[in-house]
Amino acid sequence: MSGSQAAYAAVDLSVKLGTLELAYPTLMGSGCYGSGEEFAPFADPAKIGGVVLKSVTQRPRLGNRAPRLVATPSGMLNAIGLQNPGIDWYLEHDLAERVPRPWKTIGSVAGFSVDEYAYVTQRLAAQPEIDAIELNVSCPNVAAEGETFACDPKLTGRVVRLVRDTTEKTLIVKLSPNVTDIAAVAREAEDAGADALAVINTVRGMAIDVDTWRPRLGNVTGGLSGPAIRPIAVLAVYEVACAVKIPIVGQGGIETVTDALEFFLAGATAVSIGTANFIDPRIPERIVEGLRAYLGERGLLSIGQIVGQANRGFAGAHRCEGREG
Amino acid sequence: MSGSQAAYAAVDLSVKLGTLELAYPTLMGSGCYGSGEEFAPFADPAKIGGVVLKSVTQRPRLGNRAPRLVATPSGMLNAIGLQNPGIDWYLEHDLAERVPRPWKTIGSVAGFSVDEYAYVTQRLAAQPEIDAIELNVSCPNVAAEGETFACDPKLTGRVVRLVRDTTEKTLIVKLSPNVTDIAAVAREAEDAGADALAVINTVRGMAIDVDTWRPRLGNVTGGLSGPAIRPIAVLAVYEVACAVKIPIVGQGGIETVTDALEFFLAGATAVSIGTANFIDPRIPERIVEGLRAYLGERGLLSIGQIVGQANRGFAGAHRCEGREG
Amino acid sequence: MLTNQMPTAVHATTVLDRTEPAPGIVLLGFYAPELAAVTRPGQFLMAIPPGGERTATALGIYEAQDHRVAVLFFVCGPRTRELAGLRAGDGLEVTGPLGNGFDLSGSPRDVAVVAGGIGIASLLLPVQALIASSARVRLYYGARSAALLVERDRFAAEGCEIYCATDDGSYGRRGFVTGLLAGAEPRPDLVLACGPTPMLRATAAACSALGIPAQLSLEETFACGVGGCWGCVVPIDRNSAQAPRFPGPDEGGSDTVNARVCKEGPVFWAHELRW
Amino acid sequence: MLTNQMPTAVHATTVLDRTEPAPGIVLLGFYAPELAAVTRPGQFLMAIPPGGERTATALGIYEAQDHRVAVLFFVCGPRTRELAGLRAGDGLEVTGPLGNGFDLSGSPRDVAVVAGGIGIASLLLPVQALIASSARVRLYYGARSAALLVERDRFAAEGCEIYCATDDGSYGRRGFVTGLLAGAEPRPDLVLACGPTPMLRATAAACSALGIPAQLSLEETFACGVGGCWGCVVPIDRNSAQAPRFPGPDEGGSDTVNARVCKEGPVFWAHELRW
Ligand SMILES: Cc1cc2nc3c(=O)[nH]c(=O)nc-3n(C[C@H](O)[C@H](O)[C@H](O)COP(=O)(O)OP(=O)(O)OC[C@H]3O[C@@H](n4cnc5c(N)ncnc54)[C@H](O)[C@@H]3O)c2cc1C
Ligand SMILES: Cc1cc2nc3c(=O)[nH]c(=O)nc-3n(C[C@H](O)[C@H](O)[C@H](O)COP(=O)(O)OP(=O)(O)OC[C@H]3O[C@@H](n4cnc5c(N)ncnc54)[C@H](O)[C@@H]3O)c2cc1C
Ligand SMILES: Cc1cc2nc3c(=O)[nH]c(=O)nc-3n(C[C@H](O)[C@H](O)[C@H](O)COP(=O)(O)O)c2cc1C
Ligand SMILES: Cc1cc2nc3c(=O)[nH]c(=O)nc-3n(C[C@H](O)[C@H](O)[C@H](O)COP(=O)(O)O)c2cc1C
Ligand code: FES
Ligand code: FES
Repeated sequence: MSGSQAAYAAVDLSVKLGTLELAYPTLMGSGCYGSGEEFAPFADPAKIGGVVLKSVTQRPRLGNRAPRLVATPSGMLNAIGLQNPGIDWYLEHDLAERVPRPWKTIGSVAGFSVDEYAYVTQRLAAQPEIDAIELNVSCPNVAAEGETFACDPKLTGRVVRLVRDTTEKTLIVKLSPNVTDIAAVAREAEDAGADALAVINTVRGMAIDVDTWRPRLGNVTGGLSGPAIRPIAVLAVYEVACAVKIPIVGQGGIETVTDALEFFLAGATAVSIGTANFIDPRIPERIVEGLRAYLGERGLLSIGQIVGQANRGFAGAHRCEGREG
Repeated sequence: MSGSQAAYAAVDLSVKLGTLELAYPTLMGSGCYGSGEEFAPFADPAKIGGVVLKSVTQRPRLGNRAPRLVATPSGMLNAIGLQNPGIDWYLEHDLAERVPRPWKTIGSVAGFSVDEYAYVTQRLAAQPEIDAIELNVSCPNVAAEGETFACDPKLTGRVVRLVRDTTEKTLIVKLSPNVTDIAAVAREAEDAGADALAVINTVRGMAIDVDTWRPRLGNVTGGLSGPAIRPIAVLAVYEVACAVKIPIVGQGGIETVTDALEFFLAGATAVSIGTANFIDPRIPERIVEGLRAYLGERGLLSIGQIVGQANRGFAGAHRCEGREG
Repeated sequence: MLTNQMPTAVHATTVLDRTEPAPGIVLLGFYAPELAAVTRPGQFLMAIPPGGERTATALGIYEAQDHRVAVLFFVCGPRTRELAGLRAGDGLEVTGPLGNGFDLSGSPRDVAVVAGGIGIASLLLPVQALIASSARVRLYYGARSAALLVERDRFAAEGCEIYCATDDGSYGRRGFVTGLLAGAEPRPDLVLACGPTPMLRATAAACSALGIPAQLSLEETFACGVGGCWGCVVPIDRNSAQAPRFPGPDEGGSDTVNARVCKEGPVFWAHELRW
Repeated sequence: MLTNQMPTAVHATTVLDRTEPAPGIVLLGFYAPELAAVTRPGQFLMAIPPGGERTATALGIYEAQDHRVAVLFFVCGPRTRELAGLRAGDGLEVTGPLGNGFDLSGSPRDVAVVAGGIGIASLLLPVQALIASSARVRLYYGARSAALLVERDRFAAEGCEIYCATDDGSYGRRGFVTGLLAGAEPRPDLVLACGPTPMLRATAAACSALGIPAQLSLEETFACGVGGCWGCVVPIDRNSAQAPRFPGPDEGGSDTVNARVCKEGPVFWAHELRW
């Protein structure tokens, strides 16, 4: 017992995304972990790889009207609408007043124009407490352009190229599943200089109140998250892993270590936990312990050894993209 | 009580799709109700609007290797791969040997080329026992072209135009959710002569066995159905309803009358029940009774009165497509 | 309004007792001395039943004394059904106390407490606190029908006057509870209310007309319950002490900001709401 | 192999009894006289527990006598957990009987019945039928450990000889049950088997080597359970009597077709499988 526990402790869970080094391959999804502080009383901050902060824009945003949340089968719809105080206030207060934590801090940038993305990234990435930047080009809950970026490979390439010039820090580009061909968008982002890809943001959806005949979200449509979308997300990671060489942060419906393992096997180097934090903020540390045990039991030394294993050995009967020949 | 029951009985649940008249606005989804006979012992055939038969192709197809099914949170993945005996055998046996039933029978046509769709449609639509045709241009479980049709507005237009010339019967075109802009595909199908649109087919997904490190489906990827995809399907119907004038058959995760009502309010003229039949084939008749009660309680006379109600009244704050302006 | 001070924590508790004061309403007591010690009137908790598909449900803290905390809830969906299935001895995790709670700091002498349906669940603790500070407390209590007017004896035993209304007239006055409030003589100097949103709106309107300050405990759909997702907002006056420390949007100089019901609330001053 | 004749139907039944022969294994009896009357050995049913999110689970029919039908199952996931929560008096809907069942028509005289784990659940009815027709029946029964070798007394009471194997050696021979079968003297003239797929494959290989015909009851993930979705297939010889009445694919003249485990099966002749 203690022998195997010692073996487990030796398992290497650290991963690298560009130059960003994470002690654990687990990020907390943007918008699902606040600034980290909200959840700190309920979780062990030392067991968290990194926190992706709530997306920030150039100007303050009131966000969408209520209701912003609807429960759906094995998931939820949200339409927060990027409520945030704008980059000025954000740097002065939210960021400056943070309690230092052992996790890595990834700033998330949203915007409505290529220039806004570049401006906010530059300001945010200049802060020493920001270890990396995630570009949220895939928020389904804001007007036109927000999501349009990630829905158009060319536009994605354009914004990534411009933003790339503003910082040396690791740049993670977050992709939308609401496209015909996510691999094409992934390739453009890679070509434009992304260091890693976050796959996937929420899936667009809607719910209607059959008593009032009105959409249940103030914003009419929203983004679906949680276990319901996991099969969609696993496939997206699998397809993107076949298309690019840069690392992937897999996400969408991860609640248990088994869920997380599906993403690693599909080709993710790290995973991100979003909606599950709302159920119980100790889920991320349970996943870390579960990964350690899974690898330890199999005599594996590092998480990297399982990344992308489900893609291997299909050269014959199946092409990597998983359609029958 | 008996007074209100009489009122309920007077509620008109009949709908029309092109020239196809349905006594109830409920179809049984293709591939989820066999030839109808498998479920006949467990359901009241007189309470079913119509049955969409399993998709048929020109030649026999062995289908995908097992396993073909995986349970997922509030849903399932399938990768049947259009196993079917081919149109010759199908007409001679499956269709010829059917027990006559009160429901309307809709043939479903799949194919790998524009010509195959036209050929199979022509043969199938010529049968007197076939009341309408559904074009499955959106099966995610077969090689390349099957789904590519519904993923490309132009290709969809081309196949619908050619097929349209082969029959006068109602032509329903079944759309895929695996696209950036489903409304664009819907418009092409309408322009090309479709009488109605089925929205949506399954969402592409994947699951991985963390013990064997292999995809859980023999075909690697599959189609996600069931309640998990309902929010995605409701939004697709809502967006398509804003884009076209022809009627929509809404589907994706309908299990209860409340679920069905979401689709009518989003703009569907009829609904289709798929995966729910696997739980209990009496669900469709319960939905019909539920619709009758819902309309009766509100003093409504016909199902048509609620179709698309969630789209109304948003001219101000929201555009029909549901994004904030 | 008060703001929540720690120590909020996840508590692993054990169910002590479970009763059904009315069909479909469950009163669940559990062993949680640390939670009981720090709970203030009007705060809530998130309850996570053991095993299965895990979900967290927001519930007002009904009772909190010595080693025992209790919740009172209406069984209306999958999560409350799972909680309703618990029995004495079962495990139950709760995160709390959460939210701000009622502001009883102004030493109110004559308080009207307005409960709509299961909203009663958040009102026992403030009633106890008020009576302990020798205030007069009148409870105006409305529900769909007599059977759903649960725990009246309990409130009476605390020493408050009770006036009831039912939608169907099966007990007390027929109609809405706000009708009773409007006729309250003498006028209370503070109103506390919890219940369905339409009732709270009517309470706010009545209090505004009568010129009585009112604190409303709001309900919204929650995801995190701890202020991390910004999903549970209500628009309030940006000058409110409860307004999140955010600049407003610079477009159009709106005087409104979105506050989180779970973090800045669930209790708000009626006159500061912009809903 | 037999094909299922009606009357298959949905039966609204009531739970009569519930026991746990081993931790995590449940034996559930319910009142279903019409189902009991038409069930043949090797058939299964789909069980739909009341309320909640409804799901159907395939279970072998363990017992079927007079007014009572029983299932024996392993609690391994959400659906079996829900079924395990039922108590005497609860409602339970079952659709059945489904599938073909074992072919006992050749009047076999000496039959080896091979059970792997919970596969035992489909084997009591054929054992009873065989013993009623005066055949000699030897049961080869394997499980992970002794505690999981449930219902041995029951089978012994029916009059069959029992030989056990456990993975951990805690009872009977250590190792796989197919090891016992290979040494069976005299050789049986028929083998019936039900259990996990690797065990069935090993059984098929052993029987093929020994030249004994074998019928295997397969397990696949089901959706409909009634032949409507083509989700549960296994490749078999296209000349099998169980091959669906489909032409094979015309590409390459394959001798294989996909048969539905729920409709053409779950029982197949080992030598006709092309898995
Ligand atoms: C701060 C706060 C405190 C709360 N305190 C309590 C409390 O003390 N006691 C309590 O019972 N509830 C309380 N609630 C409400 C409770 O959290 C929800 O009712 C619960 O989450 C429902 O979960 P569910 O999964 O069982 O039902 P859901 O699946 O969420 O809802 C099922 C159905 O019931 C309807 N519904 C929801 N709530 C009600 C209701 N109260 N009455 C009638 N229909 C309803 C929904 O619209 C839906 O159609 C509180 C909520 C908040 C935000
Ligand atoms: C024709 C047929 C007859 C069957 N008869 C019986 C029967 O009589 N008794 C019975 O117990 N089961 C029987 N099964 C299997 C039973 O249908 C499944 O085990 C059941 O559907 C599991 O449902 P679940 O939701 O509880 O678990 P799931 O969520 O489907 O599975 C939970 C986990 O347990 C694993 N698992 C599944 N089955 C087993 C198992 N047997 N042992 C260990 N791990 C497992 C799965 O891989 C998964 O990881 C039969 C299946 C078929 C097709
Ligand atoms: C309430 C909520 C708010 C979110 N806000 C953001 C956001 O501001 N920026 C972003 O990039 N993603 C946002 N997301 C998406 C998540 O980070 C995550 O990518 C997605 O929810 C899928 O993962 P999950 O199923 O684990 O939640 C949000 C998700 C939720 C549920
Ligand atoms: C097992 C299975 C097989 C299916 N086969 C077909 C098919 O052959 N042709 C087709 O057009 N759709 C097919 N579908 C899609 C359904 O008809 C339906 O559009 C989809 O499942 C969404 O609805 P649901 O969630 O109610 O099942 C299949 C779905 C399932 C689950
Ligand atoms: S529920 Fe997350 S901020 Fe209130
Ligand atoms: S489970 Fe549907 S055909 Fe067997």
